[in-house]
Amino acid sequence: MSVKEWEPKIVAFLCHWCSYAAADLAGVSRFSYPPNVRIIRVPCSSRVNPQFVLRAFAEGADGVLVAGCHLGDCHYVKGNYYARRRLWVLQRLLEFVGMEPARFQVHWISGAEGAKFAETIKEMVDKVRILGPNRLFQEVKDICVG
Amino acid sequence: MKLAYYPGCSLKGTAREYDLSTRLVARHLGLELVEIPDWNCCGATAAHSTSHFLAVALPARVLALAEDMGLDILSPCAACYQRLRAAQEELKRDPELKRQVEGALGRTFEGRVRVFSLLEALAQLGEEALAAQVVRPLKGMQVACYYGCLLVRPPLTSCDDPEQPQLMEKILAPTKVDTLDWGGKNECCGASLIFGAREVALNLIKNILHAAAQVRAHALVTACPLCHANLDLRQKEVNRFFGTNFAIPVFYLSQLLGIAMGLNPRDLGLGSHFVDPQRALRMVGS
Amino acid sequence: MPRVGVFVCWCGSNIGGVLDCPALARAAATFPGVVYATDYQYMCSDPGQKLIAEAIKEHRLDRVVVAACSPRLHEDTFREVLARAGLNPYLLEMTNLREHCSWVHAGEKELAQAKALSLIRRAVAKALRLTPLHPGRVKITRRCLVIGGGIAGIQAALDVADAGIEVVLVEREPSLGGKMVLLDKTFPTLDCSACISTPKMAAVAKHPLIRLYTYAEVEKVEGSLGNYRVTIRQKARYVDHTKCTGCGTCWEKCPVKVPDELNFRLSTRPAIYLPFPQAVPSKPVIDARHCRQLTKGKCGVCQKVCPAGAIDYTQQDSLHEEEVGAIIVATGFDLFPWEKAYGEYGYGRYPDVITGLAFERLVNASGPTGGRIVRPSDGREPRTVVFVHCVGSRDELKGREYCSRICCMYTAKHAHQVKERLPEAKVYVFYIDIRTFGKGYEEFYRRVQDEGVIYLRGRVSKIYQEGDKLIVKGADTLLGEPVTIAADLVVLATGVVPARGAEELARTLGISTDKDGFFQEAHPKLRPVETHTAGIFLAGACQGPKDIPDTVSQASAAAAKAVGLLLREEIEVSPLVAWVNQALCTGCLHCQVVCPYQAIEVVTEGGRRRARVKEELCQGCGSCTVACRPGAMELKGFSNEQILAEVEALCR
Amino acid sequence: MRGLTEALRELAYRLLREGEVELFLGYSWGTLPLVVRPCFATRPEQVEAFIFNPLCLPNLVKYLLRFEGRRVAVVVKKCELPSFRQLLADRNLERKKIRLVVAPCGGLLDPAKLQKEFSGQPLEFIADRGKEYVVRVGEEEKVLAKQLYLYPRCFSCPQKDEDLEPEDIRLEFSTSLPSLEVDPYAGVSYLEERPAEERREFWDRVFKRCIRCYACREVCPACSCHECCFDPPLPGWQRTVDWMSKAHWLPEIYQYHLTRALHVAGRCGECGECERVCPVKIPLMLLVKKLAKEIQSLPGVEPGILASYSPDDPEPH
Amino acid sequence: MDYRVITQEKLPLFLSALRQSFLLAAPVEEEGEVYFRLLEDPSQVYLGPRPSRVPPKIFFFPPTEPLLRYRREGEKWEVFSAEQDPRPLILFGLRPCDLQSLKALDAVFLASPPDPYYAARRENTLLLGISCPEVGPGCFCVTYGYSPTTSEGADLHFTLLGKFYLVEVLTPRGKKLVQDYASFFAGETAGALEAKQSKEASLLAKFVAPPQLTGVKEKLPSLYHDPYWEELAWRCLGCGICTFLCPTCHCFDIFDRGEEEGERLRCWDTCLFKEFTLHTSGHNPRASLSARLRNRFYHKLLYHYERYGVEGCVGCGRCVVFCPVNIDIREVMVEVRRRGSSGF
Repeated sequence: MSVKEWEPKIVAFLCHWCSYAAADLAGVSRFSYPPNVRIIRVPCSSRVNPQFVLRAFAEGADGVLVAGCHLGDCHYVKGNYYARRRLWVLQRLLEFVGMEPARFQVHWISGAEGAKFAETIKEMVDKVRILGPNRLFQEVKDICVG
Repeated sequence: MKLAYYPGCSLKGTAREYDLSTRLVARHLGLELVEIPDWNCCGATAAHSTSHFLAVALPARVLALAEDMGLDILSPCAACYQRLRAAQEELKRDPELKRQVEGALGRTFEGRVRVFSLLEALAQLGEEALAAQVVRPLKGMQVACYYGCLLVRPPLTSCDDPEQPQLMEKILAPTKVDTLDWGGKNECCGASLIFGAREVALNLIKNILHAAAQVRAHALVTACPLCHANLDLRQKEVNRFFGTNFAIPVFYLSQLLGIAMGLNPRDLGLGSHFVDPQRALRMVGS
Repeated sequence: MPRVGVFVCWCGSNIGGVLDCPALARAAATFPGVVYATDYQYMCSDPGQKLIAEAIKEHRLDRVVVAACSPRLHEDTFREVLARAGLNPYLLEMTNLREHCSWVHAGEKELAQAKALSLIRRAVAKALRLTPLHPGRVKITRRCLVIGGGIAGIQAALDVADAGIEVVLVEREPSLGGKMVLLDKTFPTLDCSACISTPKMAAVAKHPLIRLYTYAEVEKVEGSLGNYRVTIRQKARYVDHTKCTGCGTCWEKCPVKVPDELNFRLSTRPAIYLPFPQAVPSKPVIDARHCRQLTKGKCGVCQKVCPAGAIDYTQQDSLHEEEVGAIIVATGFDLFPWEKAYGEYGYGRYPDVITGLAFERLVNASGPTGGRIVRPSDGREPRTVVFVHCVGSRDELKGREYCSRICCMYTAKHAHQVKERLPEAKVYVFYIDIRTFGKGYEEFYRRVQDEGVIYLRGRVSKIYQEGDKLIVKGADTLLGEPVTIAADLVVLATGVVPARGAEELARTLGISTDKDGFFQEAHPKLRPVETHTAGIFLAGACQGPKDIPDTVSQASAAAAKAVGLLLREEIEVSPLVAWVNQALCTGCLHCQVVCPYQAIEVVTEGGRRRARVKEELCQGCGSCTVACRPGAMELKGFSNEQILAEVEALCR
Repeated sequence: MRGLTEALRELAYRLLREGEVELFLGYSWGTLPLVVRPCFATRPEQVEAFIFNPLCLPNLVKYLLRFEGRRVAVVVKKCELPSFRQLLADRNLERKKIRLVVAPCGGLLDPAKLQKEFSGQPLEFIADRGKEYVVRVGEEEKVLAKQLYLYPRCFSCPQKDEDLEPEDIRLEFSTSLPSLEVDPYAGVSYLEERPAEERREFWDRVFKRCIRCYACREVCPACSCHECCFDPPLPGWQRTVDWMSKAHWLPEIYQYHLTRALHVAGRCGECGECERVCPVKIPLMLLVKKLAKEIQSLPGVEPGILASYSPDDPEPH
Repeated sequence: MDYRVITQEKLPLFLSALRQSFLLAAPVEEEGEVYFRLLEDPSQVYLGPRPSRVPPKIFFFPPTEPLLRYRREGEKWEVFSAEQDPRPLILFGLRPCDLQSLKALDAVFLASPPDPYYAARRENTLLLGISCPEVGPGCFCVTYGYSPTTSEGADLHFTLLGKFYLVEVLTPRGKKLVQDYASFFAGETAGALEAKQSKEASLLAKFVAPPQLTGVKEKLPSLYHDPYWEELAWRCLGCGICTFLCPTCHCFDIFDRGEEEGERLRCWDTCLFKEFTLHTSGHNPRASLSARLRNRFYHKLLYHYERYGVEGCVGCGRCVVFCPVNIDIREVMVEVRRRGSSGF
């Protein structure tokens, strides 16, 4: 695939109660944003296993977004607090192995924040577009493994 | 017990009797005091109100000197005590400040030395040790223990409960004096306001004397040179200003303890009071 | 291989105007597992639904993907379609072409088309891995436990019982009534507290559907939503209440006099006693700590004088088991222990510095002074009374950070009562802010000010005794001046804290407490009377400081919730819950740590510890699935396999 | 050392003979120079193989899982106690069946450093003399300063053996670990300060070597799952989605090592066995230490970062 | 057989010249350890005593081999064959044991019908062997009847003798190479063969009690139910080091990646992993680690020979040296000879 054809591929895990609703609201309000994002609905941001994020990168995602309710507003009381810690640690790890921070983002977006959702996607797509394809997890297959 | 003795400037000047009586009482109680060689200003008042850095660096040097001696510090003066403790706390909380202070001192130190007020040092000896030395119980004498502010505030550097301090009462219990429950314990003595806002200070002093008189105190006991100066030296001035006639002698804690221990009143510096303590002492046959 | 049907909706021009729906359907038809794909103008319309149902039958579909609008909108609609067509409703997967695609990418049709296809691919990938799910059903024991016999517990018990449901009410003290019955008047209406609460107490006692345990505590709670087994410890009363007539001979003759805690030691009571005259039950208990017979073995007066022979010194605590389907917790509050924190107010050494609740007893006609406001120290009427607000409340240094909500109003009431009884008395109130949020509250406060009560905005820094006066030093921050008042009586508006033992009860029940020790509601706004544990509800001040109207409202709300639950024969619980793959579980129980609903229990088989999900309690958040390192914990409807398949489908 | 070995054998003999334990788990010489290996004795006559010396590198605690439910005595060094406690908690092992034998360790001798220094010459370990090791190089006995040949793990020796049960045994031997001021996160900080591109190249290079032999996982006491999520529960052709494919390509290797780092984060006892066993020398402890360093700033991580939180946690970006 | 010599100085120049027309891989040092790498700079070639950690089988039997790619178009599946790098490869620095190991692999992959992927890679690769400068602690090649200087299997074989290498030209392909790059070589080999022989003798003298093969194959069957395997497995971690680092191990697993579009991959597998023989039914004939470990030794020492008539172990010693818990196949052989009985 040549660089020209390349479009950033962003996988977004959105919690059912807030951020998925925000994406719905963005739609209802016709706030347009780039079509590079693909949404996976989860009940709560705490359902997002860091391994899903790693898997998405390994399968070819150029960016991953996790969004949940604002802290304190979690439908399941404290799920997003768990998510916050888990994903913060994952971010530290990914940066340590050389991934650009913009590729993996975590945001708290309430069901009333359709505009914020659209804005978040816009910014993320712009940033990832500048970074180019995710090389960290997509190294060419080398004959000299081992 | 052996402690590094930090007299500070007051005890070398206006509060000489506090120094004398503290050393004397300590000797009789088997508390060995070694004066810190080459000690310097504690950083109170002038430094404290003009340079935060100096207000920490000065006491830090004293702490470092004591650390070299390998001894904990006894600081009878309440102002010195407060500066030393405050510096300790600040250095503990702020490593950057500690670095700067160490730079200024040209040396490092750990800051593990503990700082005791006279109250803590005496209380640590325990009631029994004190009682063993009491030969002239002061039964019948009613005293109001006055703590002022620096020994008990702020809570972080306090040597006792800031609202209801009890250490002096505990220390004096073996002397059989009657320690009164009164409301002036930790009121403000006016401190150095006496120089800038005389009337305000005199009013504050009056309030304390009034509260002591209300509970029929024969005497006040204090452990702070500044409080002592205001309450004793300014008592006549208060009387003139407000038309009152207070005559409440003000003892240093070490003096009253010394008397009960049968020590020579002259050696305890009792001759230098402005309000004659003799009447109070005669009342209990001392 | 499952047989998937894909149904692409145009939503009129909402989707159809941007995306080429027939092309999407054609492309989807080639996806693995897809045996049928079509498009239609309005999938949610009757003909649309019919189309799906018929396709299910005609093409023997066993998985359905509807590519339309948000599942938040129509998931239920299409699940019903599946059910009508004889398919398990959970074999539906929706994908959101409208909100997440056509409406937001109208300007980039080509890319939008590609995205839509990718979204359908995701849905198909997930659909292939859907399994039929069946909502769980739990039979309900139609009885309710109410813990606490204060006004909240009384109200809740009566409401539930009046709905025809049996209630077990457990009160720790010898009598019902709680704190309210100690009060004299209630603000702002000034009606007599006892007059309005004692009839309710009596109503509880004679209600045929309420089983009352007083002087008893909840010791153990097992089971879960709909079926709790509760063990209640009935403390020994040493009086056989089945024989006792409540004649009163015993307590008149008892030779012991102990300070009466209920009256804040302002008076005394005998060792065999009725807490107060209107107590329910109106039968006495023996205070074992003070009874001479029980402590020293000699006296026995009460036994001798009892005409009914009801005194039994050998009585022991007994345990009772009750089965209930729901639990209402109404354990109320205690006063902040100011004597331990406030040295500046004398640590409780001054007899004339009292709490607001002690003042209630002083001013109460049935209290120790018959309602005369006097100084506890010498019995004289005070001429100057100072009230101090926020003692232990709004004080993060010495007390609690929160506002206790009731103190402003009860102090205003007290100030009014002083003015009413002792019109000559000077009354000062030190306050930080006045909070009069209730109906008629601000008016009442105004009225009290008009009566001559002086409100000073500032805190009191010190109270000490001087002669027979209490010197109150404070500040008037509005004038910027220090204030000193020589008072005869000082009343501290002491804050509210959870009742003693609340933490322990929380553990017994498996509910959580907030940082201040109050029971935690399930949601601060939307589920204020529920807990995170299904079937356990909260009423009154145990959840947070509350005045009487709020307490009673919440009690009725909790009762309504409980009744709503208990009137059902059985309840359906969502099948989208966690489950444990027993082969993979290591028994580390990290899932239990993260579960906000206490839905994980431990099972031990063959010496190996494993986790198990109580499906009726699980709410399906999935936090446990991530805490589980071996991947033993799964969430139905959002399984690891399903989500990984979605990830793969989207990344292709 | 000799005395210690004897004491160890006597202890093992007594415990096995008196039936106090069914199995004694310790060390014996291996078949290669300077190599010590785990050794298992079930009968008193087998104890003669046991030794203890500064070459006893392996952490034996994970073997306890193989003998769950049986009465086992296991030789441990102080540095392995954290991993033991974690294993105990994770797998709910019956503590009373486990008899810890805490060996007095004055620092392990790193055979790699020795071999590098004296490459090609026959080497034999002679004794631990407090501040020095005595080693025979060729025909000659050499006294070596400990701090130069210390095993990496020993630079952060906890030197504590708290929380032992009364039945546990502390063996006595006079030795000492030189006091060393070492920043445990020096390697992490170094890498952190490199540009992202350089970090990526570094990890690409070392991960490319990974052969997915899973030795790091198999040896790790914090990897105590019955079934690892990377071990597919079904034969290959039946599977459609996995946590990770079996391909030995970089994305999978990143995924594997990062997941493992997350799984042991906050639970790792830092025994360093993963790094020791790795046949292609991947610096795995760097990942573990990186997370340990980050986790230090988090309030309260019991029982692990996946199952804990604090309202004061830092915000992700 | 033909012989040449090349001086130590000229060897890097020769390798540089080869790089113009071939992909060239050789052992290099990476973070202090030795691995085969595509060579950027011929001066980096590692010629020291240590063998490569990972055996050169990766060039013929890579850890992941894409077999084919597929795509579904409607009802039709399109299949594309996987591409291999068409450039010819030269492997320089193969040890005698590495060369021997190819015999074992050839027997598996080239037996009729041959595996096209392996065959193509073999065909496309020239093997340049080198005699070992030292005998390592885990080495036991002599057990299998060859020595650290045996050149069998190479196209060219290099043996360092003082300041020059004796080059044995063993195959026509080797011969062509020597002819194409004749300027690097000299024909004068006087005394070199004798020097090589004496070098071989001195190296052989360094083996201390290598294990004996006699009786191992015969006695193994009698030990199948011996508790020895159980006790040996107590120590075994169950990792894949010994198999993945073994130059003759060749087990693999095949699976498809992607549903409508994707690739079919062949990946290394190891008999020590528990899902290795997991059946669809859930049954696992080698459920216990001891059964798996026993299988590994039976395979190395018996089954491979029984099946192909070629030894399944070449005595390279990688499994001995890199086993984290010192499970030593030499010790196993000794133990088998001690415990077992032949014929029953």
